[in-house]
Amino acid sequence: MMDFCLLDILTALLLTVGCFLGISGGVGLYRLPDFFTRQHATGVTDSVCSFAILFALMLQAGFTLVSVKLCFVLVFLIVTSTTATHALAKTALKKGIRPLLGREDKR
Amino acid sequence: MYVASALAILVVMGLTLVRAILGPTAFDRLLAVNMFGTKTVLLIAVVGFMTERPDFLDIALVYALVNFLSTLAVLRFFERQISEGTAPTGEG
Amino acid sequence: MSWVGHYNYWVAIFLMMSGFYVVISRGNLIKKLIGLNVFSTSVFLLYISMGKVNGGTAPIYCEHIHPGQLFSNPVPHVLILTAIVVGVATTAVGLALTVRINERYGTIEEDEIRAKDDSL
Amino acid sequence: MEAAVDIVLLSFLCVTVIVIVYIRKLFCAIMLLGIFSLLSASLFITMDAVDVAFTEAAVGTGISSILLLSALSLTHTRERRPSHQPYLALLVVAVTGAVLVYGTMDLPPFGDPDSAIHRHMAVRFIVDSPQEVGPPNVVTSVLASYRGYDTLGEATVIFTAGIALVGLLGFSRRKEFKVRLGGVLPDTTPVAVQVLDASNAPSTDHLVLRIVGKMFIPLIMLFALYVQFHGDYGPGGGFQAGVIFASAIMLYAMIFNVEKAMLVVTPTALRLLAVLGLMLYGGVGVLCMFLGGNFLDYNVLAHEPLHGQHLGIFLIELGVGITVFAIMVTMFYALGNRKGGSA
Repeated sequence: MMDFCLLDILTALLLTVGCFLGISGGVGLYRLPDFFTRQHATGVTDSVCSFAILFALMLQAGFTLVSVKLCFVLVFLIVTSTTATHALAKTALKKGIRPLLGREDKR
Repeated sequence: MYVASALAILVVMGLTLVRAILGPTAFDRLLAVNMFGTKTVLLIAVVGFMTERPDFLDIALVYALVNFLSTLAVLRFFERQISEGTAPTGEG
Repeated sequence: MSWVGHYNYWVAIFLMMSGFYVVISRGNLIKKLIGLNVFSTSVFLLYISMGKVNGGTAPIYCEHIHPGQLFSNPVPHVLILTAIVVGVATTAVGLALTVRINERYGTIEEDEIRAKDDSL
Repeated sequence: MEAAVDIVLLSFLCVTVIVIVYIRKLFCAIMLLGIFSLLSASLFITMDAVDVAFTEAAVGTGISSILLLSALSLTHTRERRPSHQPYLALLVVAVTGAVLVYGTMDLPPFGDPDSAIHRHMAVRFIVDSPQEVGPPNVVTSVLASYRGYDTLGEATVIFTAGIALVGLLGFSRRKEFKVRLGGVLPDTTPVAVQVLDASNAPSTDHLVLRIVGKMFIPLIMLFALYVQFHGDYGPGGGFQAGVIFASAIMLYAMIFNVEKAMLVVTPTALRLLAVLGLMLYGGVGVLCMFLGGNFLDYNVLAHEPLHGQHLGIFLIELGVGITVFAIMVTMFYALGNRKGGSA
């Protein structure tokens, strides 16, 4: 009985962390000034937020097929989203978008 | 618990949607679409648990796949534009 | 209650009319195809909304379904499943036509194509 | 609580579609269409239509945005301002919409279990299909067995669309096309010919993409096979599996090159596969007739009716999967491999 409660508390904690990171990433995507900083914001949500939420669900599912599938989703998400971010930044640079530098650096 | 997370994910989706609509450059929009896809994957997983039928995670996997695929398609579109020399700036 | 009860249908109608508006008022052929896509998605939405049963679940049997569980209606799902694939096939044919028109006329704007047709 | 998620998603859909209507940059419209179909697929999930959501995710978001982008890169990326005011169109749309909204007043409210469409056919399908047909997924048994004729028709429509596309764009004669593009047509620019020669240039420097792609393409194919053969027990089936398998090939084509992908899966093989899939479907039907049943009556395929049903559904789902795969890749080749248009 005890460890059920512990699992539930852990799940709730991870979900809270995930949602908080997700919302902060969303606000960052909305508020930050240029493409590269926004990409930083999405990086936060894509990696840690997905990890926290999917891991919380995995805790609830236990050792079942559902957990295995969640694990697949997690691995796939983490690998592809980092790859997509990398390729996106590279193409953006190639296309002539430059990072917005701070005021001191502005010449 | 699941309902609260689902609503939080919906809030994030809303913010992302705003960026996709405003986004000054095409890359901002693409970034927003990419993040929207990731959030959809999470939403599906959470809704599956919320409705007590969590065995439909295949769909989430497909979403992750398709998200990657469409991002690549757009990148290919940009590279094609670069190699053709049209639209040198990323506006649009 | 009735407001919530018909919200789905109204949104479907709104989307349908938006798609219809794009198709009849815009001259750009690709934009027209986008409008057509919106229109068809709205039809899918309408059908699936009709098939939903309150308290129902997805029409797939598995071991932890207790007897007497309501299921949503599978018939609209079947209709729409095939309609989606057919819809993308239609879009592809439309795009192919657009590409050919662009190669021949050099434009995908409807009124310019018509002007070129008249000048021939 | 599902209702809250439902309503928020529907409102997002409305916002997205308004922007799609107003925006003039076609690229943005396509991006927003991607979001639109993601949203609608999430809605399908909250409304219990998991199979539909599966298809919409793979087809609506993936394939149709890829095809639209391919076509867009062959044409112009900006929409011109229309020359006339759209008041008449607005009027027509408003009147039609008002009539339709008036029509919804007579509809039963959303989710009403007593409404007419849940009363007759659906009850029979849900209650009797485990004994009559077998698969736990009722959607699969309706799709493949009860409505087998209909699905055969849909597969034929997709096949016809593929033929039409090849007839319009003809992907296999690239060399002749190049000559024609350079020489005969006067209104084409020479840039197009250069692009054709420099077609190896894009994506060669994305090393990370190549490695990740190499890692994932086999897994995606495996997943497609899982979806194909697990379709009786969970969401999935021939349509979805065909599209996912096709998207593995598309991933290969996008990371490496369309020409290289065409060496792996040749257009001739695709044409053969498309025909083969459809013939498998029709052949099962004819075989049923030879064994003494009706067309597509799988009960006669084995000694036990349920085994026969199982075998029949397996075969025709396979046929659908093969056809859909072949046609989707054909479409991608035809649109993605055409280089440049007139400017």
